Amino acid sequence: MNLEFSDDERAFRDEVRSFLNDRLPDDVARAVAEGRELEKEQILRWQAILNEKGWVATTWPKENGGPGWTAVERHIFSEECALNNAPRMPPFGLNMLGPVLIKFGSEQQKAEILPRIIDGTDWWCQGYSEPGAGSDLASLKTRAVRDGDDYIVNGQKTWTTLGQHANKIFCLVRTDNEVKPQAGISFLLVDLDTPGVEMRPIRLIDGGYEVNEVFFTDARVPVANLVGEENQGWTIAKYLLTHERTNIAGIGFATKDLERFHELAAEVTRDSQRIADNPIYAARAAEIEADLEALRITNLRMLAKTRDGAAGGVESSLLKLKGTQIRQSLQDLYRSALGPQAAPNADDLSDNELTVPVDAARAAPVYFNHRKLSIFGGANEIQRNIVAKELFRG
Amino acid sequence: MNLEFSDDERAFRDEVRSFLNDRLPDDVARAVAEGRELEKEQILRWQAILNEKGWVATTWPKENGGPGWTAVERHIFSEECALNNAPRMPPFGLNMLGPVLIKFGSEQQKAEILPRIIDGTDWWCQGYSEPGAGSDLASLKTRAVRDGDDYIVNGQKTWTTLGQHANKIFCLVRTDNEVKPQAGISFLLVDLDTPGVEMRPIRLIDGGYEVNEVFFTDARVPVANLVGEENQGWTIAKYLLTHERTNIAGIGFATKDLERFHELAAEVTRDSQRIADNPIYAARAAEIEADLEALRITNLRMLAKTRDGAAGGVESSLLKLKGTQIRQSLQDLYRSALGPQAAPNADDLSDNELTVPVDAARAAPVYFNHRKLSIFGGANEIQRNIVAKELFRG
Amino acid sequence: MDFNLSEDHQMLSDTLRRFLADNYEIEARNEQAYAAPYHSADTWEALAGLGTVGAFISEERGGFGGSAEDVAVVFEEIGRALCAEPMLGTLMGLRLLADFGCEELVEAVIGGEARCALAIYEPQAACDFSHIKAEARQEGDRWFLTGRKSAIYGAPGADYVLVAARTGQGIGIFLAEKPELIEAAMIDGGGIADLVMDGLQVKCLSPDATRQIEDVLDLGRIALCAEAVGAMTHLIELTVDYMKQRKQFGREIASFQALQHRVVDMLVELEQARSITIAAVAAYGSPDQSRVVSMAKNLIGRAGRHIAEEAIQLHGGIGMTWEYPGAHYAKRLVMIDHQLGDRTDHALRIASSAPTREAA
Amino acid sequence: MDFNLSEDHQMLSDTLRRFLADNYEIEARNEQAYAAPYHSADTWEALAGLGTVGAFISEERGGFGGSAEDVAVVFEEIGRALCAEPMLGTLMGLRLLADFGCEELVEAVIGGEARCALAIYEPQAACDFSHIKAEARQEGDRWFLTGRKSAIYGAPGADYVLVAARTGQGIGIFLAEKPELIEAAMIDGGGIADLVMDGLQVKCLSPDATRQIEDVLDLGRIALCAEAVGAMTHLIELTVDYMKQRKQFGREIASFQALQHRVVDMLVELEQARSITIAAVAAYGSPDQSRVVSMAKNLIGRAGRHIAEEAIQLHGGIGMTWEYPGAHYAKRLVMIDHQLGDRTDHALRIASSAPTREAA
Repeated sequence: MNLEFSDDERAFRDEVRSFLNDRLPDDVARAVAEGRELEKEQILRWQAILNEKGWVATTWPKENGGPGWTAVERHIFSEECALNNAPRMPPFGLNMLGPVLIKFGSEQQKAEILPRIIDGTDWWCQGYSEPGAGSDLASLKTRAVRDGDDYIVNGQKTWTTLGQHANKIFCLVRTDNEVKPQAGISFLLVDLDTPGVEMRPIRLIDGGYEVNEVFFTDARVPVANLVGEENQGWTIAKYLLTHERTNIAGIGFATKDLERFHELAAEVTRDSQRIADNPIYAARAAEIEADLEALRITNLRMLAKTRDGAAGGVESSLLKLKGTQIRQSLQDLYRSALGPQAAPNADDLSDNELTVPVDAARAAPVYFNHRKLSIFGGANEIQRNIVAKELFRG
Repeated sequence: MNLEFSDDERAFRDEVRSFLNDRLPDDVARAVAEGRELEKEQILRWQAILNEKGWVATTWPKENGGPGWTAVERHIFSEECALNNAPRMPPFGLNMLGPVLIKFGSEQQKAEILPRIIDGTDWWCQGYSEPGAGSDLASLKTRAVRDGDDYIVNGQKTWTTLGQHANKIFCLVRTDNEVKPQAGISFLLVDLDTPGVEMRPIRLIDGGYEVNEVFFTDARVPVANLVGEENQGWTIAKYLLTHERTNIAGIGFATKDLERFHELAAEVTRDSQRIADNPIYAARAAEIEADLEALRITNLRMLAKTRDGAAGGVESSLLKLKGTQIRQSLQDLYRSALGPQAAPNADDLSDNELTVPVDAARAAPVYFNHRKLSIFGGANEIQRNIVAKELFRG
Repeated sequence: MDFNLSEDHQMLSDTLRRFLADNYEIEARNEQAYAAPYHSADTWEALAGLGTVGAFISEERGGFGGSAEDVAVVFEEIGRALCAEPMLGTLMGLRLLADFGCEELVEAVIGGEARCALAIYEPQAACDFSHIKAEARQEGDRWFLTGRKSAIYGAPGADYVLVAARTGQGIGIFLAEKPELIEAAMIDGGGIADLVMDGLQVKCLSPDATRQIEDVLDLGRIALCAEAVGAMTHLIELTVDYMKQRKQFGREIASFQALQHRVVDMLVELEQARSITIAAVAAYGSPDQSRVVSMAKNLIGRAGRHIAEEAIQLHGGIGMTWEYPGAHYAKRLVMIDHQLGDRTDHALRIASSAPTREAA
Repeated sequence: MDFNLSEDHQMLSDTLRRFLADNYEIEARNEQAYAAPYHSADTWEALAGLGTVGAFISEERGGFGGSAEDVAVVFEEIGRALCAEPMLGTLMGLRLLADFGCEELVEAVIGGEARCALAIYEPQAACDFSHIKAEARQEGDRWFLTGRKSAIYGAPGADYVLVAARTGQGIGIFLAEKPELIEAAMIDGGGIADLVMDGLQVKCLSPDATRQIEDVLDLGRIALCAEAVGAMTHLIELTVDYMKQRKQFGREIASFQALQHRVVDMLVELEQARSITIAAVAAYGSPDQSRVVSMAKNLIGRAGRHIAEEAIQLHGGIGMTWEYPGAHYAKRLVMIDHQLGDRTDHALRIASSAPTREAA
């Protein structure tokens, strides 16, 4: 048994650290630290910097323009990014569509689309969920009816994250109503400027804007935009969902959040006592810290299994469950510890007017926003169903 | 809105208090305080004292030998008993069979059986659960087959509480296999010295002996021992289960447990700090105390509803759920607070050898024993099903 | 023992409920509650006209209520409708105005012509106001205050702010007319402000109001508990309705046992929250007041967060959206724990107070 | 990064698992574990013969192991089989005997010819041994101890008890041969004792063993964590098997979603428990040792209780019975939190220790 990274891996981590240290723009790191949505420009600026280094498409093989990293290297990279307040790159092109095209796309699709994902020319978004089909994806209703060399698409998608920045969307659409639900689904690429496609913002509980609805009304999409075969969409969708689960435990984010809590607790006093000196907060933080340390190891254990080819859906469900619980507990702790100072909306106030640092003052909206972690990306109840199915099998 | 008892009710409470103060034997109160099972002799001795006062069959009408109390008076009586370490009288004859006979029994059954319950001549026990039929009572398998003026009974009952002290058992038995499960059940009274009836002890997790298995092998029971009609058992069983739920919240027990915790916390030190001065234990106790204070009011609200004829199964399920959670939390707190001193089996040691009072030293077995609260008497999962059914009705 | 509302309270409750149901739309609420002045002057006037504010003050002091039960009846409806009007600050300020004989102001506030708010806490004083640092300095008849107050609920747009500050005699209460404030919306809607004072000239209502402040804070806590009970009741209704209607995998999600059991646990917490609020109302004015009020505020803090988080989770994505009313109820329930002392503050208050041995 | 056992460890683990599966019946265990001398001399001899005790000591000191991983491998199997043999006291006592050069005794203990136990704690000293009050007095070459020690695990029947007591130099370690003990079973089986000393004559192993005691307690905690992981693993297996087989309302209870989700949460806790134990093993000997060991003991305390309570509940009545093996596993899991500092003790230890900035 050996928990240490190899010498090569440690060298790699040092390289990532110094790269982030040298190149991550201050304004980007600050926005991440304060729990704000980034401007599109900030993300693209950072993507361009990563691209110079060849570090954009972290999950892709070398021949497709990726860095060809091992699972451990990818893990190290994403943890270091989180710890240094580097933004998580939007995964829709890089971790979802990219791997799908590499596996199922035509040569032409690969040649045309993959480079534009890497260099930021295209910003892809996701058209999976529908108002009536959340966790139950197979019940989706958006139809694509063949008409010559086109499909005519009608329906509605929702929870389209960062769709406001996108120019393209990949969708699951129903191309056959006669067969059982899973069998009649196809995977289709759509230009967002196609007539009949409309994107509307959904404002979230914290007032932020990160998801959208997308409406399709007789939108004409070339048949050439199909990925794989017609009605092969379910297979592709499942493949994609596996890839979505990279970095699902969110250890880096949680580590950073815990660090922020400790900084706050050392500084802020309530009723003349430092939060850090209140044994109740101290013990809660200590227990979350123990949970996080355990999850760090759980994650490495799963990573080792992946490396050895043995990890499956159950493992990523377990990581998602505990990872989201820990991150939500941390936000709850952070928000609670602030007491009355968490109440005012920090955006109404200048730095001068605030009595705590702005990232602390934004504790409550960030807490509310993080409630999404146990809902989006396969609700935690679905993850429990997945594990239970495996556990009680046979 | 008014939470106060009436003058009459307060006078009644004072009467109960002084009675308990004067008449409750020390050895009985001590055994209750230490969380031990009582000797049969102790229970009967206390029953005889209560009987002098006419306070044995607290739920029965005056004409049947009860005190004719209101729901509020019954509540006051049972709370005061708990607070003063008076034992809970075994409910099998008094709160289960008694009300059943009063409602469904023949005049002869009432005249013969009820007085013997009150004066302690008969000790009844319960034959409801079976190894394959716990929460799912309707699936019971014990058969009673008519043979002239007798039934021949075969089968097995389990979780028969205090059966070791009993001379009689009331049973649910299957008298018709042809109809749907609920319709073929009858309610039968059986002498435990009937040939073919055998009682075997079940030892519980804490080492204590309070429940039994009862085996029936071709036991002959007179048809005259049927209560109500043949195959009317399900109706009777449901009626009985409603009565079992008297005092289901266990407020008095919890209040007493909390008091004991505070005594312990004020006295015992760990690593040179009094438990009471450790904010983590203090806050945990405070939160349970708040829960208990709330439940005390919830219980009174339900009691007022009962008085007004409006309370139903949902209310008693809610009381059972929260009441058992609170009592279990208290036992957990008590056990945890003792630290290493909870580890030795107190029964192996003399008072001299113990470093804490014996009731404190027995914290761990009492904690384990109390795990039964959320299982016996309708598991908490069943209570949740009952409430959910009502909540999502229609 | 009687848990029914009196006829008068039932009428007050019905009137308010009907008014808010007919006139207080959640969309308009959200427009008003999150942008200055963080409430609607029209709604405020109408609520005052219904006697809502007067219910906070006894008849001999010019109101038509004044008991803790009056306060709880009003705030439960405020909570049920998620009303973001500045009720809490008004309640607490008004009670102190009445305590210190400001009859004209009391009349004006009850009538809705003037609004007041109360500045007790400071950035470093979160629940226990003995940590107040703001100081009052007397020069002849004139008083001047220095220090920073925060968590002044409902202050934006108020005509008067009552300010607590140290004097030689204890903690006094002072009246500031339309002081300059640092204003913001609360995360869950409604106005809040800080007040930075550097020799602000004020009127002295009392040089030692410690007892009255203690009392008004406890009453404010009872108000928050009642508000939470109203909000929880509605949020659970929304959740149950949604679960009956929403389908996944071809079934109503209401039919999934794992979800059902979680709703039952929410319901248990609601019943407990309602009960402890009743207990706090009953204890108000008794020697157990502060202890039972702390129990209530502690339990409400836990139950509110639990119900809010579960409600969002059981709704799934829709519960995360600004557009869905339940999301705002959830926010309010979580943020109530940040007002007038939270779960932890009150647990420690309970622990440090000995119970008064019941003799009722 | 490699989470597989080495070949040697795999062999040790397999050997122990096979031996206990074939020779250690739960019924016999319960007979032995709850009545004096609270274990079986035969089993002990056999376990020692398999090299189990020797695995606690390095080769240069006469054993054939000695790393934290050796200890964890042994204790995980002890936990899986719910073995009530006095392993913990032996581990801790033996390590100190080796630390202070008692070569003959070390050899005898490893060979199973002698048994030892360790007396650190006192009724008032539960986790932090700086609160020890027992005192050592020196008269010429002779040492005498006064005070009361408690929580001496595995002491009944032991040949030697190592006792911690204050000296002028710190906390020393002393050797008592077959002292008179106050013996009892533990609630969850196995022997425990108190030792009342009023001038007990002993041999001094070291007048200041503070560092060594600290270290051996951390190793004992790692052992308890590994034991808990073994016990949890088996208890969850029992629970899943029972749920597949038990029917209610005409269905396997394994098919009820509300119950399924609860088992999944138990499984998550098990994975976490396993991980934090791995972390503690890895941190042993590093500057982070005490901090990570406290994390492990804290998490195990929480997870153990959670899994134990849920296992009993999911079994229903049968889980409450002495006859059912799962009940004894549940007791062990709850009671492990009472040994060598509990969840709360260790949470506060974590909080009071600064993390060593990771540089691995």
